[in-house]
Amino acid sequence: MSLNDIFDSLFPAGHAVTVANQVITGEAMTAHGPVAVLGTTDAAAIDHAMALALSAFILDTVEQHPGRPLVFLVDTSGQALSRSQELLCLNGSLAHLASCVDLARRQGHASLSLVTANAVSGGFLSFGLMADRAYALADAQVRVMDLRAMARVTKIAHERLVELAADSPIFAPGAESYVRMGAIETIWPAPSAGLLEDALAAGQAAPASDRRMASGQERGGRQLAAGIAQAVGA
Amino acid sequence: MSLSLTNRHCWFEATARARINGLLDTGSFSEILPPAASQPSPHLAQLDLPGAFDDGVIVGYGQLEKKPIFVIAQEGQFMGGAVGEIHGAKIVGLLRRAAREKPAAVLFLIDSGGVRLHEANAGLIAISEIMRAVLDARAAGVPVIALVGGSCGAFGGMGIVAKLCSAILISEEGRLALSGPEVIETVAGVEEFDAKDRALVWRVTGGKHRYLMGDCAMLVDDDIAAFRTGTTAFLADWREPAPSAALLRARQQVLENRLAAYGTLRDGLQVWAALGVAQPESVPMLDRDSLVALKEGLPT
Amino acid sequence: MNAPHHREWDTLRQSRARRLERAASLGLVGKNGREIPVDRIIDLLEAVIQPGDRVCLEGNNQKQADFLSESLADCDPARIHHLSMVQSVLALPSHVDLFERGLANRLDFSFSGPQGARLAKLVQEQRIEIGAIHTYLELFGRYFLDLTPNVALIAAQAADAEGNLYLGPNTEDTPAIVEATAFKGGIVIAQVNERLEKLPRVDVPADWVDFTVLAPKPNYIEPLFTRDPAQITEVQVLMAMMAIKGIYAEYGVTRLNHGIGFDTAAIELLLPTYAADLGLKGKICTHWALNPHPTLIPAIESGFVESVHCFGSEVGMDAYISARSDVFFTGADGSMRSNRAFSQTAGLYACDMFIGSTLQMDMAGNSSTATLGRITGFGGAPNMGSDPHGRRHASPAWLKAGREAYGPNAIRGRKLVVQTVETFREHMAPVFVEELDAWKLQKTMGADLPPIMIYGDDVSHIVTEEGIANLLLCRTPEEREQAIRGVAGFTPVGMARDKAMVENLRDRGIVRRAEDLGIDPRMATRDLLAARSVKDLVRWSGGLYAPPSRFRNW
Amino acid sequence: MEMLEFRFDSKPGARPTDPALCGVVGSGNLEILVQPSEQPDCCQVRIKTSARGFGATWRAVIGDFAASHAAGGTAIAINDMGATPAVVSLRLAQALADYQGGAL
Repeated sequence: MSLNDIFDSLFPAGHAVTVANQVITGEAMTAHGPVAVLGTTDAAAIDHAMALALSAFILDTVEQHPGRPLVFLVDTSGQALSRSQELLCLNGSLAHLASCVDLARRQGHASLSLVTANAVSGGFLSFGLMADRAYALADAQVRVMDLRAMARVTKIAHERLVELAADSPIFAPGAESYVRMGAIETIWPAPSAGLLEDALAAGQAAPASDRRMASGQERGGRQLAAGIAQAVGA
Repeated sequence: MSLSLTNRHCWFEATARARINGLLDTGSFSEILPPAASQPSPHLAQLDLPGAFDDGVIVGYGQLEKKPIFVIAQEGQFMGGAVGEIHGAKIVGLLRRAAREKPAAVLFLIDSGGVRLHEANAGLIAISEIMRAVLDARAAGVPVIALVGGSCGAFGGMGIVAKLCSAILISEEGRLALSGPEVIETVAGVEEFDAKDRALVWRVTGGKHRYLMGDCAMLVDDDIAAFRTGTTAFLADWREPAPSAALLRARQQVLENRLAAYGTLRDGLQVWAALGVAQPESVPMLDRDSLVALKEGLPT
Repeated sequence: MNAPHHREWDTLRQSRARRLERAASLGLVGKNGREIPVDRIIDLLEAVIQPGDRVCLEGNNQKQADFLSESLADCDPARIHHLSMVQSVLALPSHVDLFERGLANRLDFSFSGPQGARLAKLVQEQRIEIGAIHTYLELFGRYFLDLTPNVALIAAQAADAEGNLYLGPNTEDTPAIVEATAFKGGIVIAQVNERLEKLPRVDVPADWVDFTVLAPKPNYIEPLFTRDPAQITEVQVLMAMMAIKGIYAEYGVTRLNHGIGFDTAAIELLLPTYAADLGLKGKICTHWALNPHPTLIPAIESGFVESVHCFGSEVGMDAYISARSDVFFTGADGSMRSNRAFSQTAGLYACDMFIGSTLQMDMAGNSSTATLGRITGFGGAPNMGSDPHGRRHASPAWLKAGREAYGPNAIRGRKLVVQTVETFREHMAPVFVEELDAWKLQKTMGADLPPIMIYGDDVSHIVTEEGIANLLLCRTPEEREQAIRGVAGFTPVGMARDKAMVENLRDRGIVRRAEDLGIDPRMATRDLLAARSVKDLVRWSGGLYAPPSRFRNW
Repeated sequence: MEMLEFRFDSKPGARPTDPALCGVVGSGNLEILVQPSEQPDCCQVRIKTSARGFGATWRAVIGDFAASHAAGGTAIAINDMGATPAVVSLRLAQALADYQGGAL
């Protein structure tokens, strides 16, 4: 499905979105009013320029459109892998992007992210997972690393990982695991204006606190974290 | 040369527990969920690996110069300090408690390669939760100070977390980055990044470079007492600002200027020359005080 | 009486003249001194080397005539073949290429290092005939007896227009090789890193050298003696404490050689701290036959060390050595002069102690670093680690050891030969074994003898984390065996000890535990190390030591 | 991974109430947690180790420790990442001393 098809499905009431350097920015109309639309496409490997383009757009929205919801479209293969990127502290630009998402939340902008194709590690952390709620399309790839690479790094047999992945959302790649772990709300069979409107409504009704641990426990995917955090926090 | 060298307790090779003991007022530390009250990660056991009672992170509270302080200390020697489910939940729990109880600061002793691959999804989500919890604590007015100087540095998601803290205190040995040099070498080739060229690795990711670039607030000697002195001095002058668009706008401008000015460079030596350092090749051998003096003398 | 048999007495000189003529006929006389253009090197080698020649290829565990070795391997095997190679070390891939490409078929050497597995394969395929595996001194000795080279290919730092050579701090084996070749009708070809108008000093005079060639890149030097203090373990600290207190102090060891492992690096780094606290400064470790170990810097700076003579140099140490000329042997130009043959002689005859580590030791105390499927050879350790019967001069340490070994009326002293090992290596491989792998290796390689590095009857002490065994005081083979088992820890052979007999040996001071020496094992922390990182070493050196990039974390 | 459990007679030692932890589960290293137990003349040890097949060696190392130290009244838990017997012995001595509050 092309990016424009996704836009058309999500925002039948109209959208004005541009894509430059794999970065999506723009606005769209929904039943809940105008929303800011931003994100990345074509499995972007997030670099400084992309992160700063996204953060600038968030700051513009905060300054010019107080309270306007943010809709992130996530398609990232992770972070750019190069020496020059690291030389300028790529983690710093990703942290800056995350701070901007967080600021928007504090200033009353509800946010949600939709994984349209890929959501991998650093790229996912910096904006997709910073939104109030995350969703994924049915065929989206959500992961830290595929099992073959994981087998190489951890020196655990690939067959063993495959076997365990069958019923362990702790490390099994896939959006379904992230639902069970509490990080993704639901999986959408296809991009849909109705599902988006439900999600926007849920976002405006619910508090903006981080409820992922509790969700993970309720859904049975992450059974330790909530209790431990509670024990430490008490 | 004096024997004082032999009396230093270097941060780089100390355990997380030794770092806490040397950092806080003597005997003031209380651990939350201590080893005797904990179980190792069942996810590691499922993969046939022995875990650690504390899952590689120690959380608790104590005092620094008699002020109440919360502490998180990652153990780099256990699985590279990587974040798994229990490890991450302990950190999140402490940060949430800090937002509520408002200690003078949270000291976050980062020594981690990022996500623990054996618990990859749990680790990634935990780091996301840590990111939000750090920002929540700061928004509640509690400074969160990252101390980086361990053998694993602050990489991957923990590199992002470090940069979300109020400030980073780093030693020359400390490293701060997103992808590890080995990962870049594996994917992009040895010409892109020779991970075995350790001097190069430090020129790109090391404490001196990050300090010269302004990514870290303070450079301290690789010594537990120096981290204590530096933290105390930093906190004395620091007032945690409320989150604001103005601050992030200013930061945005700095980052954009920097990208425009240095975006094509590939080695710390080039950046330092561009910053106005007269003899960049001398930087790696400068001691801490000389480097701080050098930075203070740079054109701004 | 018959008429004298007619014989020509200068065939070597004639052969040499013919070789030089062949080179000259190709235009390779060189008007610029003896300089040969780099792109003519193969022409030169094919002109001066003949089938069946004995060729010495310089190279050791540090510097390598790598360009000449690669060039020789690129020569036409139809023109050059059946070479007998003589060389200290078989270390570079091109060394083995010579045999695989059919240029050479016989090898006399000392040490093989990283090419040990390829070498073993060639031997098993009978594509290489090994004359013998030597120690350095034996091989150098044979250069002057029955293995004199026809052609020597050597490495130098610089040449001047006349062909004089400057060898730099890594003199190493060059003088021995050149002397044997140049004075027995041979041809000497040197690769040089640079050409200078005026050399800092002349190490080899021009008329001992026939040709020089400017190598495309400087000869490779391995930083073999750099041990990162960060990797020294608490157990190695404990063993170092026991060795210092139980051996160095008790015998008053002043003249010595150390192996290159982390065990002995730990001892070097405890001298300014633990040994100084024991009041041993000036009483031990004053004179060394040793490469310039970076880990010796703190002891030098603390005033422990009076003199160090070196086999070779070490990457990054040149400026430090030059600035410490009271300690190191340096030329009038300021740079170091090393010499492997002389330093080995010092290690054999002038040292009171050798201490090093090993991979395996049997119940007779024989030790070996051989592993199955690899031929590694010996280097210098067997000379250092042996009691030379030719020694006549006395020293307190030598006399004390002699009296322990042979009784109060001993007519000779005894060198201290100490092996220091943790009872298990990584992956729980026991160091102490009933039978060395060397025996199996001997069978599979069809060798005359098993490759034993240090013979058990030369060993005086064994240090492990469990304690020290003094083999000098053992009076029967059974006692020796139980003394070894008594420090072999929880290895199978250690657990098979006769407990009563070991306790008896302990009562007699033959086996000593840490507590018998007044050492609390819990004191053994890395805090005792005078330097805990390479950067600490740089600090101790006042910034003079410049470690290679791979050892830095700044 | 292998789990092992041993009990050895050992002279009763000081019986503090606070547990002590020594070492880190890093490569070639281990952590040792010492806690009070009910049996004053016995040392109980539970081990999780990454290296399989060294039960006999562990038995010998722990047995030697129990015989040469006053470790009675302790329950010891170990997480091991391939430490050699030398490291295990050293760490056990350190852990017991930390537990009993003995200064060096």
